[in-house]
Parts: sequence; structure tokens; C-alpha cells
Amino acid sequence: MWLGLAYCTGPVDAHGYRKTAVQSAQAALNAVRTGALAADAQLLDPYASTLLGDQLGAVAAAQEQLLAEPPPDSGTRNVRDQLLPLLNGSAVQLGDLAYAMSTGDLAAVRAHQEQLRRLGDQLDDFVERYR
Amino acid sequence: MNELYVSFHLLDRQIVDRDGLEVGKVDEVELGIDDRGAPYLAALLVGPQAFGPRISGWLGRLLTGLARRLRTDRSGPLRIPYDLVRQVDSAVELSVRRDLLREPELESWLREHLIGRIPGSAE
Amino acid sequence: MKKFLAFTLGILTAIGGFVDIGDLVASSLSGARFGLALAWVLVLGVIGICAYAEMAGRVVAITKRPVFDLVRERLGPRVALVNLVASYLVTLLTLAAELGGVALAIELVTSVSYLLWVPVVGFVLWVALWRVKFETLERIFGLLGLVLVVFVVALFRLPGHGPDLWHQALSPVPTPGENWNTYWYFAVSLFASALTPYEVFFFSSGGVEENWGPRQLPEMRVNVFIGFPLGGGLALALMAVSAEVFHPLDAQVTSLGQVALPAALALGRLGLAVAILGFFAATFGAAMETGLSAAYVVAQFFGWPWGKRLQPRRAARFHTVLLVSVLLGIVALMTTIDPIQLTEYMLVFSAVVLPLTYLPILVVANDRGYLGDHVNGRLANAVGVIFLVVIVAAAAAAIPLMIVTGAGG
Amino acid sequence: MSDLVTADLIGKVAYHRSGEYLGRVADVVVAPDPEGTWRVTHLVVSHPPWGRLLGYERDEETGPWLLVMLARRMLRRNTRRVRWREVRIGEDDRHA
Repeated sequence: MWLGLAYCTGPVDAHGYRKTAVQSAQAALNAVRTGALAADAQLLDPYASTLLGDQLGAVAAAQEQLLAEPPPDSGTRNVRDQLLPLLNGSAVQLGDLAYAMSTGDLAAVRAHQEQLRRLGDQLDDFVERYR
Repeated sequence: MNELYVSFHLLDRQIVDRDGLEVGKVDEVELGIDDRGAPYLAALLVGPQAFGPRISGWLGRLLTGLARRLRTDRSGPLRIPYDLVRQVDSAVELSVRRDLLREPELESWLREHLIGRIPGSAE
Repeated sequence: MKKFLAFTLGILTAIGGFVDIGDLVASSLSGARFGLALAWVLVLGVIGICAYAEMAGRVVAITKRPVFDLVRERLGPRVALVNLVASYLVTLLTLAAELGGVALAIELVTSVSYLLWVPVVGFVLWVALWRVKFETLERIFGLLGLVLVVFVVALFRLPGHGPDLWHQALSPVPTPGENWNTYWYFAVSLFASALTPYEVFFFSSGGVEENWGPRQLPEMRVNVFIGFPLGGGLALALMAVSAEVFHPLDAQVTSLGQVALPAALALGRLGLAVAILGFFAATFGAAMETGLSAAYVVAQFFGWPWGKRLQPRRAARFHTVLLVSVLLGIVALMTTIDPIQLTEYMLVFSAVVLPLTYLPILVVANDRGYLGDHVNGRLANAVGVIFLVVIVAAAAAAIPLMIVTGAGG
Repeated sequence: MSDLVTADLIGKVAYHRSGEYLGRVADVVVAPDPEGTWRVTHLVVSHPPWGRLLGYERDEETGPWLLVMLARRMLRRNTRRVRWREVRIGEDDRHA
């Protein structure tokens, strides 16, 4: 992480930007997959809220990581514009899933789980494409 | 054993008393010179004052400085006459009990001012 | 009962090497990223630590000299002092990480931020190390750590991809999307964690605490050959469930909460609760191991009276180092440094100093003047030398790999 | 002549009485005289010095084979025992 931070400072080239974008996408992918899995399991309440809280934090960090640097060219602007909605969607779905799980609203849990799976597939494609 | 390599068999080896309790490390060995000018094994020296000079460079200076600050320095190293050594194997065993030797000041100071004041220190 | 509990020192030692906070996450993460393609490293690590812990245990049983005693005696004061400084720092920072690990485990069942638990955990740890007998601590936490066996049960309850796992385990190459540098970075850190130096410091000092003599040689071997494979087996189970659950989804594991998720998926709330209890026991056990080891190495280097078998007032310098180390650990964590990242970096740095700890053990285990007829046989020497070479190679590769991969990025 | 500590000898340059350069002192050998006093009999000099020799300068170290080979080669080539009476300890570092 420390080294990661060192890498992120200073203006980046297109390659560096894509690398950062892939890292952000991978972090969000980890989080949404975890959220979708958690929706399937019988969990203890404090555990569920800590787990999903951590995942939300990870997505927020990924957003920040992506937005902290300006994209150096039009190609990377395009990369950012593809990824950003996925990250936002992930944050929204994870937050709503946490709420649905805490209130025991099973129908809503299923719906958010479905959305998270879809976002997961899209993020997975993104990572594959730009790695 | 009919001969000893001072550096290998003695230096940096653990010293234990007759009951196997730790006394310290052989931090340095003192050689005496008799009337005819022939050197012999006189004593084992224990303590950072004896050890520090053997470590050159910044580590040695750090250690000696630390020892001075930690008030272990006042009466010089503990000197154990070689007559008190009973046996040398994986440790250097003395023929006396630890209580008969001077206790390092750092140990007494910490016992008096810190460890001994915490409830349960004698259990 | 005494016989039955005879292996708890080995278990507790192995916990620090295989399922402490860093390893819980590292094993799961490598399972998620590489499936079982790195399982061989755990097997290798178990063999290596068994060989060297057996040598260190034998030296203690025959001569009562724990490992750091030998380090100074054989390497001379200067090199030993460098090793002392490095080993102490690694052990201290690992202690800090373990305190964080205990606090993270508690956070999972309270949802109160781990930072608030750290001082509490630190205080409880110190009280335990101050008041409770060595054997009692060893038994409670050695045995409690075994509840991590829940991950073995989970492995069999998860919808099976058994053939996939075998396939991954038998083809030790990076999985698609991963490269060789990252693969080797993970291999080196898993290997270094299996052989962390504080394991042999703790195991050999524990032998002195338990007053081993030549008659305890069989008991010592039971500890080694049951304890370490059990610890390694638990790590393997963590890797396997993660390979089963996360790897097919291309998802990585970065937090302790995620590590427990497969147990919840397979076994529901009870499985989850047992897994978290296991995390607590393992990290607390590892905190005891690293806390004591930090004090052991300093005391053994300087020749001070040490150990929990003495009254604290009879070992004032030892107990002062212990107290100060726990305090420093708490302070280090309160800087909000991430405990999981911390152990992973420590592993890399400890890989660099490993040879300075293992070489003296190998040399003394061959010294007839010390061990008489109990010197190493051919097998122990063959394994010892091979592992020394591997250890040196890992030491040389650790930092370059960390830099090229951006620490596994 | 006042008392010595081993640091006054170990690592120092040793010459033969005849003036021949011997190397640096690696160890000091003592043996008991009839009265039981341990007297310095020999110095182990090595050229160049190789720190501590892990104990391989004695015969009790039996393995592993690889380390024994390495240590023995180094020892045979570079170290020898010289009688105390035949040695003069020098201060200068010309041969370092």
C-alpha cells in the first residue's frame, strides 16, 4: 500500500492511468463479489454490518484512487467514463444491500444481490480488457 | 578438556550459577600477567561496559551510550574470578550461587522502581 | 490427559507461523488469486520448519540453550547484534499486527471499530503474560486455535470443485491473469511466514520454560511433527475454501471479514461464529508468541535471567522488555497503520534476516561437543542444507520481488 | 605489564619473533598448568581473519558435509596455531 501510494503520486502517462484504473476496478470487483456472496449466507448482524461497511469503504477508496488523477489523453478519459458508473453503482448497491439485510427485507436483498452480480461481471470484463 | 579456545569456548557464552540460573554472558575475558610476564586466565567480565568496546561502529556506540543512560555503568563490569568456574560446556557453570555475586544495577533498579511495584510480581 | 496435551506448545508455535493475522489473510488471498497453485509452498514450509524446530528442540532438550543464545555464541557479537535488532523489530511489529488482529476479530462480533479495542486487547495480553502460567496459556490458546478446523469442515460442505482444486495444486504456475513476479512474491512471503524466526525463538524458549531434558525428546518431537503440520493444514484449508469461493469469481480477499465468509456460506451462523472464535484465539495466541519472543531474544542476547518460570521480580529486565514491547505495539497500531498490511511487509523483511537465525541452529545441531550422540543424522542434515539454500534464495529475492510487483499489486 | 583483556589480542596483527608476519589473532588458547592455573599457550592466527569460525576450528563439529568442507578449506588454508612465546603483537595495520 505504501509503495502503491508512492506509485500514484506525480503526473501519470496513459499506461500508468490504465494500471490505476484496473486496480480500482479490481478493488470494486472484490467488494461487489463479497457483497453478492454475503447476501446468500446466514450471518450474524454485527458481522454483516462490519463486512459490508469494509466493502463500501473499499469501493469509496477505489473511487478516490481513480478520481485523484486527471486522465492524460482521450483514450484514458474513455476508460474513466466507462469505470466510474460501475464504481458508483457498486457503492449504491452495496449500501442498499446493507440496509436491506439489516431490516430483513428479503426481496430487496435478492434484488440488490442480482444487481451486484451484474456489476461484478461488468467489472470483471473491464479488468480483463485493460489489464 | 585440557585446553580451551578463549574466543570460542568462553566469549559470548551464557554464564549460569551452580543451580543453572542465568548470571550473564561472558562479555569479555581478563588475562592476568604473572611475575614472569606469562599471561593466564584471570576473570570473566560481565556487563555492557565490557561488551561495548568489542562492538565497533555505531552499534557499539549506541549500546555503550544506552548502557550509560540506563545507569548500569557506575561500578564497572561484574568481574568473576576464573577460580569460580566449575565447568565449561554449552554454558559456563559457576561453583557458587548467583546471590553471592553483585547484581547488575539495571536489574535492581528496574525491580525497585517498576516491576516490584506491580501487584503479583512475587508470584 | 497430560500426554494428550503434550503437543500444545507445537500448536501454539505453529499458529504464529501459519494462521496469525497476516497468514489468515495471505493464505485466503493467495487461494483467491492463485487457487491452490501455491499450496506446495505451504507443504515446503511445513517440512522446513519441522526440520529446524526439531533441531532447535533437540539442542534445548540436551543443552538447555535456546536459539538466540546460540545466535550470539556462533555468529559473534557484531553479527548477532544486527540479527537482534532486526529480529526484535520484526517481532515487535508483528506483535502490533496481532494486537490489531485480535481487535479486528472482536470488531466482527461487536461492530465497534477495532482501534477502540486495541488498548483493551493490549492490556489483557499483558495481564495474561504477567499472571498466567506458561503451560496454561499454551493449552488454552493452542487448543482454542484448533477450532479453525471449521474451515476444513467448510471445505467438504461447499458445493464441490474438488477436481479443480487438485488440478490447481498439481500445476504450480500462475493462474490466467497473473504473472510470474507476483506468483513468486506470494511464494516467498508464504514461505517466509512459515519459517518466521520468532517460531524457533518461541519454541526453543518454551522448551526451556517447560524444563525439557533428554527424556522429553519424544515429547518434543510429538510437538514438532503434530503441531506444525496441523498449523500448515489449517492454512491450507483457508487457502482451499478461498480457492473454492473467491477464485472462480476473480475476487480477491483483503479483509479479515472476507476470510470468514466461506465458513458462513458452508455452515451458517454457527460456522461463522466458530471461525471468528478461531481468529480470536489464533491472533491472541500469536500475540503471546510474538510478545514473549521479543523479550526472549533481548534477554537471551544479553544473558539476563528470563522466562515465565521465574517470579517477575527475579527477572525484572525481561519483564520490563515485555511490558515496553506490548506498549510499543499498542502505540504503533494507534497510528492507524493497517495491521494486515503491516504483517505482510514484516514477512518480507524477516525473509532477509532468516539465514542469520537458521544457520547457527544447523551448525550447533551438528556439534558433538554439545549434543553427543544426538547430533543430526543424514536426513536432518540433507533437509537442513537444502532449506538453508532455499532460505538464502528467498532472502535474496524478497526485496527485489516486493519492488517489481509493488508488494503484490 | 598490566592486565589484558582479549580485545587487546583478538583481531590484532601478530608477528613471529623473527619478524615474519603471521596474520591476525583469531583466538587465544589456554591450558591448565600443574597448579590448575589456565595459562595462555598458543594463539590462533588467521590470514585474512574470517570472524568467528562457527566452531569448526575444533573436531567436534561433524556436519553437515557442505559446511564442514567450506569451513575446513578456509581453516586449512588460512589459520594456524603459534606458540605464545614465539609471537609478538603489533599495532600497525599495514597488512590489513
